[in-house]
Amino acid sequence: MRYSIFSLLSQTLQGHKGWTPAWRDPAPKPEYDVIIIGGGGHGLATAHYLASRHGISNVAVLEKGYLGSGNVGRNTTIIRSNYLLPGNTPFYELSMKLWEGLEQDLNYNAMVSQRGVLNLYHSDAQRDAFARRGNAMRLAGVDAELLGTEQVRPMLPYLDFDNARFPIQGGLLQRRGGSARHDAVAWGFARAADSRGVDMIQNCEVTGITMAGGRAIGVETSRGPIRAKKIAMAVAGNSSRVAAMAGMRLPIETHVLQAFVSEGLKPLIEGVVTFGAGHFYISQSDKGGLVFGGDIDGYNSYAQRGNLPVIEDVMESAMALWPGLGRVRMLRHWGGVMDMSMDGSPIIDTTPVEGLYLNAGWCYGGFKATPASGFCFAHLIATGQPHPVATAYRLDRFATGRVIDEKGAGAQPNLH
Amino acid sequence: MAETATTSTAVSWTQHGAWADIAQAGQLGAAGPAGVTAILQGGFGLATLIATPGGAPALSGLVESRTGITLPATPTIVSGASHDAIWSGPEQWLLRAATHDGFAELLEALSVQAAVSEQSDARAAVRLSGPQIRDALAKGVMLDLHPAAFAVGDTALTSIAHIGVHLWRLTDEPDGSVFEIMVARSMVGSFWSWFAASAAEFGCQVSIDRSTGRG
Amino acid sequence: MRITCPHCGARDAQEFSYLGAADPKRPEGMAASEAAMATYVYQRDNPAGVHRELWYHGAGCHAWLVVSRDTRTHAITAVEPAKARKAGATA
Amino acid sequence: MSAQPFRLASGGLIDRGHQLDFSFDGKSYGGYAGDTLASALLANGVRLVGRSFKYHRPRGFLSAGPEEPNALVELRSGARREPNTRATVVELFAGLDAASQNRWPSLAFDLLSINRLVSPALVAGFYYKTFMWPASFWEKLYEPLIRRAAGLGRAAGAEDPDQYEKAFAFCDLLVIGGGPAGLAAALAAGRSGARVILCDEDFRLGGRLLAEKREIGGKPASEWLAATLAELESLPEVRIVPRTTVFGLYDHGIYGAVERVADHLPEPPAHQPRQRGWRIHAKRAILAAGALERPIVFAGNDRPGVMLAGAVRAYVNRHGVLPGRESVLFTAGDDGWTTARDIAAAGGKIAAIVDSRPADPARKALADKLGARLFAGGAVMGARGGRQLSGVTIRDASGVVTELSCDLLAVSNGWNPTLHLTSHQNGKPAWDETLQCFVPGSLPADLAVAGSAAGRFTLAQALEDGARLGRQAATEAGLAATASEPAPTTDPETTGLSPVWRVSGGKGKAFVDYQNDVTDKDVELAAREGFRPVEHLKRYTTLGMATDQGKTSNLSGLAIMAEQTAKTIPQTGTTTFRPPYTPVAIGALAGHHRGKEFRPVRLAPTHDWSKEQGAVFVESGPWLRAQYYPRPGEADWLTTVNREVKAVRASVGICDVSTLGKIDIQGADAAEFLERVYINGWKALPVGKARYGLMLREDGFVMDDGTTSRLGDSHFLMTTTTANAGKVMQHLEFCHQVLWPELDVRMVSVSEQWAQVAIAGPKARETLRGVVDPEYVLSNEALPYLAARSVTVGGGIQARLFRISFSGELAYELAVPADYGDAMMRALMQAGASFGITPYGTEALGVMRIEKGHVAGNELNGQTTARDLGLGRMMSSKKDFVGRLMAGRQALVEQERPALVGFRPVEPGQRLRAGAHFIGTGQQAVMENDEGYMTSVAYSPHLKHWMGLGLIKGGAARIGERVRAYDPVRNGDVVVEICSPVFVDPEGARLHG
Repeated sequence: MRYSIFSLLSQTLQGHKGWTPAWRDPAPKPEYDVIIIGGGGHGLATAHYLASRHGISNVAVLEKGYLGSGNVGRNTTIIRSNYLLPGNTPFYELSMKLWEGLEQDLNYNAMVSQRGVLNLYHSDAQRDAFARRGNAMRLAGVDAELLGTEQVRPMLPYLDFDNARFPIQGGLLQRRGGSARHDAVAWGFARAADSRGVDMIQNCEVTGITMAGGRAIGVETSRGPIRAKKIAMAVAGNSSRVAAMAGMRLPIETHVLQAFVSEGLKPLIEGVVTFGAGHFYISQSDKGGLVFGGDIDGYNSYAQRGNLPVIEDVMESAMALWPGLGRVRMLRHWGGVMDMSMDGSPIIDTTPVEGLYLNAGWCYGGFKATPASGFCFAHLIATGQPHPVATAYRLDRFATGRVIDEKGAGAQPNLH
Repeated sequence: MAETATTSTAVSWTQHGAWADIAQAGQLGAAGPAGVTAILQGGFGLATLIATPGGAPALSGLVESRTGITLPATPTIVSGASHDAIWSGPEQWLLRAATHDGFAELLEALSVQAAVSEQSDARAAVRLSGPQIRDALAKGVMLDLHPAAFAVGDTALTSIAHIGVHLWRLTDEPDGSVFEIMVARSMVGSFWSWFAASAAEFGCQVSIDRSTGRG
Repeated sequence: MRITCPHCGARDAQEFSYLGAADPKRPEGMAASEAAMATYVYQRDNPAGVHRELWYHGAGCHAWLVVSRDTRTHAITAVEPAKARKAGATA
Repeated sequence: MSAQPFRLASGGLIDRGHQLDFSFDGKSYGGYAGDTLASALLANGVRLVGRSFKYHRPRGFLSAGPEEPNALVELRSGARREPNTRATVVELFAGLDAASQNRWPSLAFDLLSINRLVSPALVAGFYYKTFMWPASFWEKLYEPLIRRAAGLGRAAGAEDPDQYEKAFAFCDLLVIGGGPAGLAAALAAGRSGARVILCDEDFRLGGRLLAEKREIGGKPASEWLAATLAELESLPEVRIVPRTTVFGLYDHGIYGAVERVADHLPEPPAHQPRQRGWRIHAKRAILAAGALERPIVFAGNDRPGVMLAGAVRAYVNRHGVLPGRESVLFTAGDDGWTTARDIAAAGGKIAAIVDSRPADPARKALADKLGARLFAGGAVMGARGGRQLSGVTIRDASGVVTELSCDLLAVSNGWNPTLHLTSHQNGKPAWDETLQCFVPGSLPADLAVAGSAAGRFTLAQALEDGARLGRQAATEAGLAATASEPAPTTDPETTGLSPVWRVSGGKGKAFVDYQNDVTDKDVELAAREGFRPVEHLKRYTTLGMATDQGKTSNLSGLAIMAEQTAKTIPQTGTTTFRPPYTPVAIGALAGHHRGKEFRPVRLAPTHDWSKEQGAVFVESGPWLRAQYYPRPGEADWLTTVNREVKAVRASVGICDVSTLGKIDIQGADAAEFLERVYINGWKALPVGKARYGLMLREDGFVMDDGTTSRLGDSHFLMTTTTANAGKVMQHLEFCHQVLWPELDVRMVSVSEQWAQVAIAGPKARETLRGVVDPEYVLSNEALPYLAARSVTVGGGIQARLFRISFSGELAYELAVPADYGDAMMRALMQAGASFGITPYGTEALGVMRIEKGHVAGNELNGQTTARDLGLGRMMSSKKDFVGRLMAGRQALVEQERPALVGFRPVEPGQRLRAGAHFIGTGQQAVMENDEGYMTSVAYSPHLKHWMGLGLIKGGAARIGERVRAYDPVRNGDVVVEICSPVFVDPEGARLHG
């Protein structure tokens, strides 16, 4: 059923008895045109765009848990396209444009909110590096403004401008950046894909990839074997495990990233702010919780939980940036497993195994990429060609040297 | 201008020790009987010794013949009348002399058996004691300093408040345990800021060891 | 986490920095191929299970260690100095 | 001061001789030492303390502990304001000042309570279904309204005036919870000599014993408690820490805890923190955190005056407060009856007891004795009242409905073990069908659970578990166990229970999650729409996401979902918990590290001297370095820097370079080692000479550069950039220990040992002559460019002298032991006084290195290759080195890669800026035409115009061409000419002078 203020009011009069399930709960069919492994944000978005843009709806999304149970439901909800390198910027800008029209496209309010993303800088060298990035964004048609302290101070009067170890000198602002309600993104894509006939199959874990003549022809699952013409992996932190089922090793390590939310507070901060002298970023959700995070814990982990050193590091950065947070209480923290690629940028590509497609390496930036990732992955699956904004996301770029290393950190995932 | 126009004797080459302008003698924090005592150290000679591959026993023998102390194979400190050998990594030690007298010659002699790198000015050292010293240290030391877990002579390389430190436990004094901490010279200001904040609630008596005429 | 440094004893993981998988071997010498080196530099097993990995005791004794750790539970089953391992392997 | 009308005449663990005055919403009240804010307000008859999140319904106190979902207040004021503070755990102090929150203009008349009128539409997830049209209205109109309405309390925002600190603790046994189980455990382990830490979140030890009238060993439990505490006090290795919440369990037996050192005081005393964040390393731990009582879902169950039965007992027995005049008990088990008994014992009136279980003669007799009407097999269908409870609607076993007046409804539905910490290591709680609650599932090997936290709810079980597990922990810690004593006897108790998850049929909203205003209807809607997995339920309805983390709501929500989907509770899902157990102040986990103490600062040995010279300092990684030395009358920094540069080029200047990394490298294979880590050759470097070296990462990009000197056959001194000193040391250790342990190479950082200064300019040699002892000849022949020597200064002080230059001038670097750094600067100033010697800082250093085309941090950004920087020819083809193969990859050797050149403005007056991108003349400013970017710029007082270094496609082949330096983020668009990166003295005449 279509969602609108009218349907809401009409249901209100009926005591909300007439709402129907947001998606069906089908049993897997024996065969599909496309199987998408992973019912997270990227997998669901891929399904939606396959069905809505390419007319391919004989598709199953296989999810080992519940829909949206991966990183799409455990991130800090930031959306932005403030990238430096030409391999990245147009892709993330496509994503931003898709965010901007998402609610109408999906008939679902994912609460996309463009309240701005401000990256603070604390030295002349950092200012120049941010200017380089801001200028690259402008060249790619993305909005970017370089602010000085005199502009940042009135926006964020509570920050430590006067007694900081690393004084704030200004910031790079993308006004179109912001946040979205993460679960709603997954649910919106799932509902839209379902409405076009895509089967969303929960509690269905892929345990093997069936090969014939060097080609992937199906999957073994906890709910039985399923055949498919094309098999697409969108399993984030589990990419290496699934790829191993087809005999592949990937340029990926799986790491844990923690995130934090405070108790609900009346509005304190409008957009997203990142601290440039440590690992810290913060925003405030529509419900009032401050949502914040920092660096990855820094070691391979599939455990979905982190440890105190990074928690304390995040809190130290919080206090260094904003000493008024001392009495604000952290309500909850959790960890997600990140598919950290060796250059910090993603992979959307075919693989050496025919019929098998890979979408991985999102590091801790996967949420903002969700729409474009699905859009470009669907394009690749449907046409066999990379989408023009995703041509740099090749799997062979590590061998050729065409790495996309935004930070210049080298082949060490925990430094990206 | 002639090379001899100015001579270095025109300026007195006064030493400016690691603790200069960082900490002063006196009581900090709470008034009353001090729970913590800090004595700022200076004037010692210090060098890193790294044995040649397989050469640790020979080096230890050489050190012993010159100073009377052997080099510890585990994270401990071996103290003699005028020298300490402080474990600082596998086959690596800090050799400390109470004074600079003869230290350069000693290092020269040891360099046949070891890579020797002088570090006399690279570290600030402070000797800590008092009934509440463990409570104060617990605010930054990520190690178990309980008497049973960290015995007299034990040493550790670790960090406090994001600052690398080298610490060890000396022989007990009548009023309790004694620790010594060495910290990189450039970070002694931040170290002291942490220490002063951590010891303040107990009251801390600070003095400067001028026995060697430096500090 | 706590890592028991074979030299220093049990320490908070905060004292160490992490590099990654310990098992890939650097292709040495002028005869090594670019492809082999690219595999060494970039490709990872990334197992969900026991992982042999390199940690550096930077705040301690400066030893590089090979730690066997389960990436699902973080349980550590072995820690050995990287130097000894290599010496053992070539002996 | 008003009387305390609900305070009992006697009893309770309060000090009636110690009255504490406090205020709530501006009105003054009195309480006693030993009160919580909640008990003191209840004593004063204050029951309305807050408004709910969505519907702004009046709310009071549900509980007496950390699970409180309703009674959240803003505590203190000004910069110390603490929003969302649970009044049930705030220890009363004199002058306490609290205010209600989420209401306007006042608590009693809250305008947003009109939300109630539209509340039928505000069901779970309503916002996902609407606010989509028109598209722009979401951010402009709807979202701002939602944001303003959302949130509960107001944070202060302003800087927190209090201090925090961290601490680390180690023990054989950590006991979490100071109730009977925890105390018994601590005692049993402590008697064996084990090192025990016992943390309790309360300010008074005893746990549930404080709230109950119980007997241990035939005597009042308070006597056992006093004796136990006294014995624990006497054990030197046992440490009791009250007001301390263990909030999280992390890997390898590490627990996070927060000690509220001064929250019970108006302000922290001098030298004391407000809170202390503990990292506790425990060999073993016993979780003895007790249990949390469960409410029942029925219409109006949120009215102020509806309370958990166990909380009522706590107020009566611990605080001497009977929070109602006329009580009704609604219970699903035996435990609730204790409340009726205690109310009656305190002189309170029990109007009715509603027991959901079938009639039972013993219960009937007890109800008669208490003077209460009994509704066996009945249920409370609804609670009435506005700002406070005025009555209840009861349905008896036969369906007959009775209306009763009352102002207190005590609800008892059994208890949930406080097993939160057992979930923190991904452990899943297990459903116990007999107990009808989740109990701890798989546990970490070093964690045990005792008493109610394990679902062993009786006092006897708590004492028995504690003693047994405490002894066991001591044994496992390697201590000789003490003789096992029988656990003390207790008075009898029964735990019969038949839980009621919800009562249907009442009028009005029935709340599952009080704080987030989630009702039973919301859960039903989630089921209808397919949000059935427990995580979907939580996320769709926000059940359990409020500040209480679902302590009182998760199980009810699961139960209703189970009922809707015809499944059992365990089939529906489990309740798992993430840290922290209760919310933790951010300050407590940051400790000392804020403001200037966020990270340590490193100061050069010449710092005090620079300060004396009036230097302005700049953060350079961890260092503070002298940036420039302004003189009176200089208009701006550029004037100063120009003066400094000119002074160096004209005469002589000095600049501290102590911050560069210095690594002593020794050993028979030291030269071989350098061959492998640097791209260029080292074996042929003579002793006494220095050489510029460049090292790559294994992926072929540049890692760092610096000058390395050969001090002896097998002795080198490497310098690194300031920024990369630590990284390079780690890399070298990696290369040695992991890649090539067979090499005899030994290295150690000596960065801290040496104070090093650059002496640059035509008068550098003459200046140096005044400092270096006369026996050392400094002539160009004796000490040519790139010489590296040991010398003495000041009459015998060991020093090292290097003839190296970053400025392109005749220049030296002189290093002395750090203690002499200060004296070295003074001696140089005196020696150069007649030349007008000028101290210069990092800015002037930067200008001169750009004038010479030397690369620095802006160019060594991890994205550049040696070729990009014009240093490709340094790469040896005769040896293997780190990064060699990867540097040869196709994309790293392409001609079109941007390469380093110089830039100057075509209009000499125009300013250049680093970060500008290059666009070909006449080309559109779009990404496809991006040719590179400016890495570094400076104003050259020598050339009298701005100059820049940058990377541009085609590099040196394009010298003479004009391009745009496009800088829209700073409104800059300057036409520049590509030129050689060496702006000054390209022949190097000055260098060799």
